[in-house]
Amino acid sequence: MFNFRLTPEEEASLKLRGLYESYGYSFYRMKRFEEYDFYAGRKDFLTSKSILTFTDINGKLMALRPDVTLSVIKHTGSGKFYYDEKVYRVPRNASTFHEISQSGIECMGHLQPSDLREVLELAILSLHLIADGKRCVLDVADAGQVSRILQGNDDTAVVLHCLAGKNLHGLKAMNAPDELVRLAEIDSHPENSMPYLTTETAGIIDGLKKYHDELRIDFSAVNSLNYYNGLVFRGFIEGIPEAILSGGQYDKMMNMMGHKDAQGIGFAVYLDMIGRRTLNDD
Amino acid sequence: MFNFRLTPEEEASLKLRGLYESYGYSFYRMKRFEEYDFYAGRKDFLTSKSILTFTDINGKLMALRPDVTLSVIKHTGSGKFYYDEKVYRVPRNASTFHEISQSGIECMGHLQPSDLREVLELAILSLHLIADGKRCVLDVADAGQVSRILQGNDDTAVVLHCLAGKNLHGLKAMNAPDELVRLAEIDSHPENSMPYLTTETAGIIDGLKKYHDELRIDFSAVNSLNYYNGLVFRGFIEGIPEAILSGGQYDKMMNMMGHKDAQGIGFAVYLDMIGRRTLNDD
Amino acid sequence: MFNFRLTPEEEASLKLRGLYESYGYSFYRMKRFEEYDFYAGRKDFLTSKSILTFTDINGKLMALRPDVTLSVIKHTGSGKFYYDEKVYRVPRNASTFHEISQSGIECMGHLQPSDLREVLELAILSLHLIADGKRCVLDVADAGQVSRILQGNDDTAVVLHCLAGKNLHGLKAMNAPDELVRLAEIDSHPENSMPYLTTETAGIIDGLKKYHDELRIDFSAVNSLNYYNGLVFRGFIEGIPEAILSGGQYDKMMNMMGHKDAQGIGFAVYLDMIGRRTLNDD
Amino acid sequence: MFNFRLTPEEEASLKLRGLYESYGYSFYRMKRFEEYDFYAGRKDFLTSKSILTFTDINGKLMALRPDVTLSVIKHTGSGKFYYDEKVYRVPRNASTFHEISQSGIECMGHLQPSDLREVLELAILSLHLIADGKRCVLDVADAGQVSRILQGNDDTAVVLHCLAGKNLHGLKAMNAPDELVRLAEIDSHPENSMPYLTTETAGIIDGLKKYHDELRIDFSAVNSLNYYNGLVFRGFIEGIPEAILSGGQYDKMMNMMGHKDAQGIGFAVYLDMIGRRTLNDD
Amino acid sequence: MINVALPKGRLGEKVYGLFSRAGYDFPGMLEKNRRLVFENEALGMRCFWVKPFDVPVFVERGTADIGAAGKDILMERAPDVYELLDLKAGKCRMSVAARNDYHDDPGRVLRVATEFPRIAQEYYSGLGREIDIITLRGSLELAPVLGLSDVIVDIVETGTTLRENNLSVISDIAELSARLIANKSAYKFKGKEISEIMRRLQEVSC
Amino acid sequence: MINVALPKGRLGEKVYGLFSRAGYDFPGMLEKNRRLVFENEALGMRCFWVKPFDVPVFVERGTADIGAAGKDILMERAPDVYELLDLKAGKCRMSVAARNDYHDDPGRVLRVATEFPRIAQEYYSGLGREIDIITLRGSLELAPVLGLSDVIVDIVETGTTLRENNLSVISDIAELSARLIANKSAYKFKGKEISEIMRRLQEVSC
Amino acid sequence: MINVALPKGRLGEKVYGLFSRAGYDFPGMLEKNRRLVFENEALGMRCFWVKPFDVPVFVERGTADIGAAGKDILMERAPDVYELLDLKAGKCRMSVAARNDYHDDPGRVLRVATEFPRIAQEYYSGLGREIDIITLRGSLELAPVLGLSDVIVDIVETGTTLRENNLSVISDIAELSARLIANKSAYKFKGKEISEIMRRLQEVSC
Amino acid sequence: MINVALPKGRLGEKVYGLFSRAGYDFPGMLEKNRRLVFENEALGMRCFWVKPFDVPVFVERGTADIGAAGKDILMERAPDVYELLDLKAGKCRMSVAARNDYHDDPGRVLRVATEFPRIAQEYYSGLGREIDIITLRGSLELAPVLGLSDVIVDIVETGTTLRENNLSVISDIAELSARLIANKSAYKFKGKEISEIMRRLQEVSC
Repeated sequence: MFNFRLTPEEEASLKLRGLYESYGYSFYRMKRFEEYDFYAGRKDFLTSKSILTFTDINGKLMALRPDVTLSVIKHTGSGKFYYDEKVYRVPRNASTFHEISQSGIECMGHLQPSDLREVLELAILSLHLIADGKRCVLDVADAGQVSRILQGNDDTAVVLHCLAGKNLHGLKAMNAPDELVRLAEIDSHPENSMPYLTTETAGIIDGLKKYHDELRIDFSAVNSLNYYNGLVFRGFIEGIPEAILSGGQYDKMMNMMGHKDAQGIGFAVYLDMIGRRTLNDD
Repeated sequence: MFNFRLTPEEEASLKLRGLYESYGYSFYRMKRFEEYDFYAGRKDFLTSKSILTFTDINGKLMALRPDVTLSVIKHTGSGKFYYDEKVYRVPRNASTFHEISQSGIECMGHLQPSDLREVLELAILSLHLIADGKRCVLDVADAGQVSRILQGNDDTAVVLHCLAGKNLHGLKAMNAPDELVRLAEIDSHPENSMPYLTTETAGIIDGLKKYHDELRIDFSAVNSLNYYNGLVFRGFIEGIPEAILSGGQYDKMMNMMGHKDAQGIGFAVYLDMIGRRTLNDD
Repeated sequence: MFNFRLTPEEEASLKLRGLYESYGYSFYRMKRFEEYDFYAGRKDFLTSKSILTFTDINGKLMALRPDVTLSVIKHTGSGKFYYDEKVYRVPRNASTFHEISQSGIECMGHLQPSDLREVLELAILSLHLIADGKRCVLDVADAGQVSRILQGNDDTAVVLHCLAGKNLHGLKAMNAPDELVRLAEIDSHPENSMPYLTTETAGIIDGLKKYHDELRIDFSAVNSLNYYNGLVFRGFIEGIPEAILSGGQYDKMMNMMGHKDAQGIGFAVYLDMIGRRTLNDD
Repeated sequence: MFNFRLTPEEEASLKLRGLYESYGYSFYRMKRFEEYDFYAGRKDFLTSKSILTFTDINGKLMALRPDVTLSVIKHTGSGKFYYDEKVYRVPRNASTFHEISQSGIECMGHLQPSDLREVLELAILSLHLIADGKRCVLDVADAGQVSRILQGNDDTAVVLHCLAGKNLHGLKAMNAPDELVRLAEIDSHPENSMPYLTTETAGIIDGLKKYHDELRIDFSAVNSLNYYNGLVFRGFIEGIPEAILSGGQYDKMMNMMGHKDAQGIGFAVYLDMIGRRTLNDD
Repeated sequence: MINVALPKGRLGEKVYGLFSRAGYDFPGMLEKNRRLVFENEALGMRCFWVKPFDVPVFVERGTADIGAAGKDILMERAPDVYELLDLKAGKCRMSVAARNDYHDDPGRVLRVATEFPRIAQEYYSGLGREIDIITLRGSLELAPVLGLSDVIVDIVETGTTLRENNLSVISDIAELSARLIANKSAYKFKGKEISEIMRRLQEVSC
Repeated sequence: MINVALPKGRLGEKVYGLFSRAGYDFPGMLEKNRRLVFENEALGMRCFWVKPFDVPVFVERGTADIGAAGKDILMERAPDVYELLDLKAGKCRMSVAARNDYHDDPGRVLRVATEFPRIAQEYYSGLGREIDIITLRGSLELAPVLGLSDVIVDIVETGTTLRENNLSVISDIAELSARLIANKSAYKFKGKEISEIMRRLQEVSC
Repeated sequence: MINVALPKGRLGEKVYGLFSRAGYDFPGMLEKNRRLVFENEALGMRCFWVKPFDVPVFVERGTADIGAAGKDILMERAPDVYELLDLKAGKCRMSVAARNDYHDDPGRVLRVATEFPRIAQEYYSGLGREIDIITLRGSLELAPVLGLSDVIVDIVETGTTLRENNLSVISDIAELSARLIANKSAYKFKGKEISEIMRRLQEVSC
Repeated sequence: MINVALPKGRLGEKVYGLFSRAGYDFPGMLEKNRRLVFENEALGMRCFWVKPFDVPVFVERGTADIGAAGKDILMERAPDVYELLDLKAGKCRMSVAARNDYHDDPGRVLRVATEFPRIAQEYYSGLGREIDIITLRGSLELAPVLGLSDVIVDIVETGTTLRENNLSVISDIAELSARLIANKSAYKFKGKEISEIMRRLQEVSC
């Protein structure tokens, strides 16, 4: 159809759109900017704390979308959607805002285990599409287990920071619950870690057998507990220094935003990282 | 290649990219935002005066691109480029900033008449690509002639306003030069208007014979003289209430931005207008 | 001390500072700007919803103080303070931000009825200082009573809007509690309205006998119940179309900001209104 | 009149107002904020390049006054005015905007040498008022001389930077005109430096004999030549590490802002520095 | 001296009718003439006609102590005044209307024509719907008929005009009628007089 | 099919007079009725009344191909349209007026009441004067009379109303009259028809 | 190939000591020479010295797979890496110190000199105290001694330097020591090798 | 009392050499000890070592009246001080270097590693080139060698280190050496003493 070259990012994003449509996800395009206050109260749901704000000519303080998920929830609330947008963030170690291509999917409503499994599968297939030959890995964890262990714990923030950093000495130093330390120590291969998971989660993972070589049960994938419950996951590609895919189950956020007894799960793919290979092995 | 539906805007922009590449234009992508002051001093080069500003985390006052041409000039200065970007403007009659898909080309360097003809041709072909069966028209004028007539004139601003508005009574009321009034009155069909044009311009128009039914010599296309000299043009599609294409020759701007004795010409296509049909004829 | 003329606003603000110091209030000066988010979550505590925001050179989204009380609470938490600052607001019917001189006091800690009485007295004396011969009036109400009546009421917002507008037909139309309607109808002279007040409030009002001609018990002074409990009041001066003084008791806000079982009460004087006389009687 | 303590800054500003009024200067208060673009094109007239910008509710990009002089020129254009305002700047080595008390005077119109002398005298008297016993010094230079020497010089910017830094080795390294080097080397005591000055300037300095111990002829006081011609000066107080007073003659700026053949001179006092003593001598 | 602002037009004349029935007459008010202010020394009152949309401006700024305004205008302007009385005159509704054949597509930004942008904005924000507002001064029905907008937010009395142009009400936003409003400060210092006017108007209204 | 938007009211009726003298008649246009759109099959034209302030909106957005609007409204709205003809109807001026006894104090922010905020703002920016605008829909003369504003920026025809209220013109801003405007895109594709209309209107106007 | 970044200086040498005790030797590492990268083919490892503050940069960006950094620097830089092991080397504290004769005035903005602005800022924000930070690269003690700042936030080992300059610790912020960190992505694909290194270092550290 | 700030390290020692040759000795300055401030009563001078990057901070804020700093640091910090004298010590250049095999692609954003972000930014802005800066504290050569950056902006003395790592200078930015700087206010009130020091240093430097 097009007699010309696309940029790697563009090609990836178009391939992903094809993948998501083939799974019955429909295209979601953001129509307008959201007010800053819409994000202000939900900052720890965002991957980056810096939000590009501007005042519109009607005097409203607006934000240039740091994230798409929140808008999808606000404006739809149920269904299967995928998007392909520019978002605005300050990448780690950068000193200015960047315009970043991001694709992703959101699956909302009364979710069945099959829905969760499908989303995990799509996460892995997304990695395949862009890995372009390189190895890839999807870390999966269950935020729900962590919440249960930590409920009523005062140092939750610090504990989570250690957990995300695989900082066992830190956890022990602050006498974190043994049950949590065990999760932090898990051997990450699905087969070996199954026993530590809830039956639901185990069931879902079990249903993804053919991907087990690329799946890791790794609780360092758990960050905030304020919005995520259930599954959380991060995708990595060899040679790319950061996670290029990130997602999870955000039933709590669904409820906070007025979609009572509905669940939600989704993930984002950070297309700008495709270029970011490190040379340290040549 | 893609087993899914693109939005009309996306499809148009991809088609246009195909067209421009086939004419040897290479893709230009904006890498960063520009500082606001970069645009501040050149506001009358911009189609919309409102610029979306934000302060970056390094404290610099930045602008979300209201325009792409200025950046292409600044960062390249010569060559043939096309772009396909989102720009940020307050559309007429809107009360908020919108994110608008814009495609366009810039042709810079030591330009030959053939380059100018090519750009006009690409403007017409761009209209064909998106008109989707509807009739289209390209208004062309020569800003250089107007400058020559108006040099030293104190009311230039007002005169231009009348010219752009086909406001002959206004022009006469303020005793605008007869020569200008004549240009304002021109019968717009190329054949009949040739005699009023400079030989260079006439030559170029003559070279576009096969498009003469869609070409109009119409001096209401002239707006600012500060940056545009030579050719200026606007493209219209039946049923779309505003010009959907706008361009011109900006040698002066080239020089002001340090590219001495180089010329430049280009145009932008406002893809967001594709949706904006009026119903007044059904 | 000064051989020169001060502006009426300056003179008023200096006189007020003298008054407040003589009552043992100490001067509070704002040292820095607060982050916007500090105000964002507390907007209905502010008299104007528009906040002048800017991004600091460290990338933080800041606000130009729309209000001083919140900062006094945050940075002190107990004690008697008065201030004399410029605040930044969009006055009603204006289309731009204005820099407005505002004076005021805050009295925080374990408050006694005598403290509350003192603050009301200072409100009246402040009006005297700036009324410059004209008549003045202080409307007083008890937000606590209203909360008790409305607790669990779904239309609280609408009811309060009617209450603030003396909109009895509105209240009746929506079947507001009779007890509330009665408060809305109260004859405002202290003597006659005493019976409708709580004993505490009645006690305080009683202690201000010598000001009874200028005191009105008027429940239209109650606006938000989210932060104010107990006393709320508004001061008017003949010929000035809006309230020039506004205050109340904000124990809830004290608690929300971490000062458990402490109370707070204070008021602000809008000095810019001194100029705003209406001519309709000359 | 006031039975209470003022802050040192407040006291200084009120004293200065007394001084200026006694010399026939009238009070100027800024009524509104200026648009950012008003300052954007004149940044090198400002002592600090960072301007606090915000977008007003009418969509205009505004600035919180970084400077008062420009507004006085714009809104008056002739007469003797003094002001006492808060300005907004990022102090050197700070990482946020600060609200700074600034007083100053502007004397505009058809100026006589006596006017210039008076302004220099007021600068010295202002230093006395706030020095509070400490020694003070006023550096004076003639930007006009420097312009004449440097006209047509390509490295003006670099040369001025060296001049402001007393960087003689730099000046010599770049072969700056001997005449300029001589000015940079001048022995700063008025008596000895007279011969190097123009007769006008010499005359003015001569008229200030009684202050000669506090006057220095020092060409490092010259910074920008774009706006300042004629006299420029900086005031220092022992123990305060930076200049606390800064001023000069800005005829060029007057003309650029449309006040043809009018002159202007004035200075600003940075009251926030009063607190900034260094302890290195106790 | 009590200053009264009344809205020009049919609604205003109805309201003036109430005033005179209540004993507040202002000679010349109803005649065609160029006078602006009509004073009644005896009553110590002064009355003037202003455009319906301007009544809240005059009252809020204290140029008028009291005035009469339609609820629609009070909702749109949201002035900081007291709304003392429902004068019951000029009853109608604020509604959303569209072509009879109109079908909404939630995925698109809705084009809304109206004379009341604030009311429209608040109504649709409540529904979480994104809209583009086209502000017009009147003849709203033309907008959907000629395809300028998808829907209109406008005042509907009988609905005849809508019917005749194949438009119909999709939903109602509010009940409207004329209200007596007062400047807050004026109410403090001219309370007695204003209450008396209220009392008398109440008797005659309904 | 050419769509024509005419302004309701006296000016519009004058303009319609020109149209009919020029041979463009729309049966029923002048009757009191609820119809919105008046079509003349033979001419292939359609005509409708809209509020004067709305004409530019209909034309700029292409809902109307041409329309007639007062210069005051074109200055205030600054629509992106062609201004093809001065219809010479409804001549008057845009002026600044104040009480006869008014004395300006340049040190103060000037309070300006007007129905044309943009025109007022641009006029005073040109003078470098800071102002507060009070936007009203009409009865401007009341503003200075009752002390709501210092001056007004408004349309002045004979000036009688001003005189009778002890107001007088301080300065003039512009000459006004009705203009024929056209949508730019429509002009490209219906140019012949529009030019013919221009030609005929020109003959009858003046 | 595993890339290891070690911090130049005393701490780094201690850490390298652990590495070699654990069997990871890089010939030439401790010699004075201009080489930048020291490779051990046999081990399939490569090692290089970088400035302590830069270790997190090399590891986070994947230029190094693992590295050793002081906790102070990890707190200041907050890199997105795994903190795998406490190497126990270079134990000390992050503290606030001031002149012995210093008395705080809560009403003033506190002047804080430090090499760790982020740590200082977070500490004082927690206390709700407004501060001005003076960022220095070292010789912090001079700041309070010469009156450049009121207090300092700095690393304290024995405290002797403080004592000798009449300074004393006001409060402690954190316990510090060297940590083994790893790039998150590298850990996914070189997990086995990295775990082995961890295991061996654990045995020798402490 | 004149306060002098000298930069720790090789450059500082060279400069101190000049001071003592010029007759300004501070007993103990060169010994390894914990003292911070070295006073010479006789001279009425006080001297202290600070990190090279901190010298401008101490002088600009008046904690030191004068100091010695490399031109690189003065360019990076751009302090508001007097630069009185070129001490000629520690001559070298600020340069851009890259791998010998490096080829630039103007279409990409250039990754620049440096200890001098401001100098790098200004240099490339001058060229209109967009860059990403990676700020490091030292061992810059590692950046291009390990692919962390495309080029480095760094101080080059002999260039040997570069050569040995297959790096080479692409372009030079500036000539560097140590400079004597003074606080502007101090210069006003301690001018005589400072001039004398200048004079004597000038004799011995070069």
